[in-house]
Amino acid sequence: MFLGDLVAAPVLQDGRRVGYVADVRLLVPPHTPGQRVGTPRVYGIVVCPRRTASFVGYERTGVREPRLLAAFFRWRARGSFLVLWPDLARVGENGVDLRLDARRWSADLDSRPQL
Amino acid sequence: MKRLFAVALGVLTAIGGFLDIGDLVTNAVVGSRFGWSLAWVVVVGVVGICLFAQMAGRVAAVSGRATFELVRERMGPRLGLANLAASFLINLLTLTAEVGGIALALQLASSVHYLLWVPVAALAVWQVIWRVGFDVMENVTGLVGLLLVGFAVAFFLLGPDWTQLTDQLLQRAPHGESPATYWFYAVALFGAALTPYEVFFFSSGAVEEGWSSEDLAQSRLNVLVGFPLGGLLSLAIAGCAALTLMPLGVEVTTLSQVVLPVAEAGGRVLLIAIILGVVAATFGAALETTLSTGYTLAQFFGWSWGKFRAPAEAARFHITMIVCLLVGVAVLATGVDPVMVTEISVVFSAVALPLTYLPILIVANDPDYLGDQVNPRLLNIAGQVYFVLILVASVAAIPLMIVTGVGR
Amino acid sequence: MPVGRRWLLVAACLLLAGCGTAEDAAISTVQDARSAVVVAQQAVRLRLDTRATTPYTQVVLDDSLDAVGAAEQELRDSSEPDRARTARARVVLNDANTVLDELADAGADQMSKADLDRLTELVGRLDAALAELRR
Amino acid sequence: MTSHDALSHPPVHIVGQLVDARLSLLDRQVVDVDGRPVGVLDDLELTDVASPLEPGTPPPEVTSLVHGPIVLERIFGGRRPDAHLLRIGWDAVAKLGPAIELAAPASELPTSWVESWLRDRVIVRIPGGRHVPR
Repeated sequence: MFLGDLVAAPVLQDGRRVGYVADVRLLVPPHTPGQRVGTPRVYGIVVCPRRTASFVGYERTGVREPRLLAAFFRWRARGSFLVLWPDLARVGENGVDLRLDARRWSADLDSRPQL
Repeated sequence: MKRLFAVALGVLTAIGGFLDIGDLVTNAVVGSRFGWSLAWVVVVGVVGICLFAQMAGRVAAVSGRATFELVRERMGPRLGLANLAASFLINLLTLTAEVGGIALALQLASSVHYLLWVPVAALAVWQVIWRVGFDVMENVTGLVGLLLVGFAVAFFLLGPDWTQLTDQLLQRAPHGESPATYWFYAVALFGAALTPYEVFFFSSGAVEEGWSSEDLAQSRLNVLVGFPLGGLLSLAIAGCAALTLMPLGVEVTTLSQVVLPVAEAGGRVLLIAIILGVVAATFGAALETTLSTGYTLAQFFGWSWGKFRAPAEAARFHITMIVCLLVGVAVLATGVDPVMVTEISVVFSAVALPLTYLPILIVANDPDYLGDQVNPRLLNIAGQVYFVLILVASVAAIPLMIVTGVGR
Repeated sequence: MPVGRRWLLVAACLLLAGCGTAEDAAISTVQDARSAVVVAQQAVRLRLDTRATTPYTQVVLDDSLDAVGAAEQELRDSSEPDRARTARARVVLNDANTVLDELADAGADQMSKADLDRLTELVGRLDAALAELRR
Repeated sequence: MTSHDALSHPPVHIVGQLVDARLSLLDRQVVDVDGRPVGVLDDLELTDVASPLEPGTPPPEVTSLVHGPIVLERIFGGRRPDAHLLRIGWDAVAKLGPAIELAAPASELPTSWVESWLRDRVIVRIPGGRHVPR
């Protein structure tokens, strides 16, 4: 499976479309011997109600500068939320289905990613 | 060689950006028709390019990422490809005009028809890209290009009437010129000052020279010396045209008319110096735009690039530039007027500018790239003001070009 | 802005472009020719003062000749209804063409005071034609 | 504050670091141990998962970086011609940052046939092709 297939795929819950996959959040664990960076695994998906190219990133990181542009991009991606992997019912070619009781979390990357 | 001329990259970028064949003629046309009433646009443009190049240079120095890598990374493949197509076409147009510009300048020195010089010029540009080190290239072209300071000398020798010039500065469109033409040339001058290839070249040059966060002071110096110098010289060109060609009622269309005031002011010696300077400036611009075609494609598709590597280490980068030079020569062989090509390319670069400026403004605030070297508040305010200016110019460029028939 | 009105705006722009050039063809072609001849005159004057190099002056003469040729071509292509005006413009343009042709062939290094006077006199004739056409 | 801040953060203790793929990985330059560009990260290959997902299925893991002349497919849609894909195992990754740094030199990594064809057939044949510009 390719991560690219998930990006911008429609997200459905109870047969109704609730948005699109704005991004796929990965968890990079501490690396094991024989590698320098841990093998990332899918932590969850960031769902945005609109099909915007919202990866400019303002809506999820602490960056708020330059002020007006950041406000615009945050407004454009308003209503985005994070759904954790266990809450996903199906990941297929034509989209992602959420479980009926899927919990919606804040999409903010609270800690600055130490990239 | 590198330390000899620490601001060589800034000077060369500015000369290629402000004093290429298109700017020489556009500034003279503006001077001969509007005098200095459009000088404020050059000042606004200089501040804009200083801001833009300073951010792009800082990102390249601290994170090692040149501009077009960021365009794709921040805008995504779709918008990135649209920007690539626009920027590549503009680079190719400008490259064609610059090779023609070199030939026109050599024609002034030799009166051998310029079409005979075109293949020679293209071959010389390729050889410098293929063999000559980046430092040597920027130092030599930058130094010889400085001969264009002769325009400032000519301007003062012509004895400018400062009261008349300041009147022009304050007066909007002079009599006999329609506002649409006035604003067309305002957008053209703004686009000429903020051409995207300047930033592609400057940021990639920072990577070529191996700048790191210790070189930020040098990057700022390059920007604050190079671009204002370029702006001042374009004002001098407009001034010379205003003092000599405007009273004669001459409408400038050729390079030979642009340098007439220099002969008037300083005679043969200054004329020869200026012609040599024009050869160097158009040669610098040709190098800058040819390299930009290579930089943009390589950085978008992730090919190996850079003059600090042997050509064999960056095959697709070099093949792109060779093909572009050949296309340029072929287009020039059809007898198209190089000056008209630049007037068109300057307008289109104004249209494509927001697509390159926005990612740089965003990434210049991203701690992942710059750590603590992100934009200070003041720079962000200026950055956003210029983003609005750039958007307005981008939207207005094409309608103005149509309405005025490219500034007739 | 509903799509309809947007297309209307674009069409308006293109329509305006049609009559972008305010003056008619006769005046604009004679004006272009005048610019070219004035520059040639200045270059020859500077050449006689040894303040312009020979190759440079030659290029100016060639460029001016090309410009006048282009102006003549533009006049022929223009749909100028008024026969008398076109004829008036064509005469003076042809005049400019012959003078510049002779000087360019003679070569910048052969320029004399007489050639400069011919050019100055030619500029006068072009100015007269322009004044007439503008009346 | 905007509505989505009304949501709280998941009460999960994270061992490691959270990274948004599209924001911080995709379309970034991939460079070898000497900093030489190898390509742009066009995609990440993940382990397959059943569909539908039984509760408790472990999340897919990234198996390799994918790059190659497929950016056009990503833009205009359509299947990827598998033959053109260049895959680099995740274990080759040395550091995630403004660029994705690999631990191996480019010579040991899959390279585009176009680059090597042009180098051997054209560039090397032109005098000075191997000479580093001074």
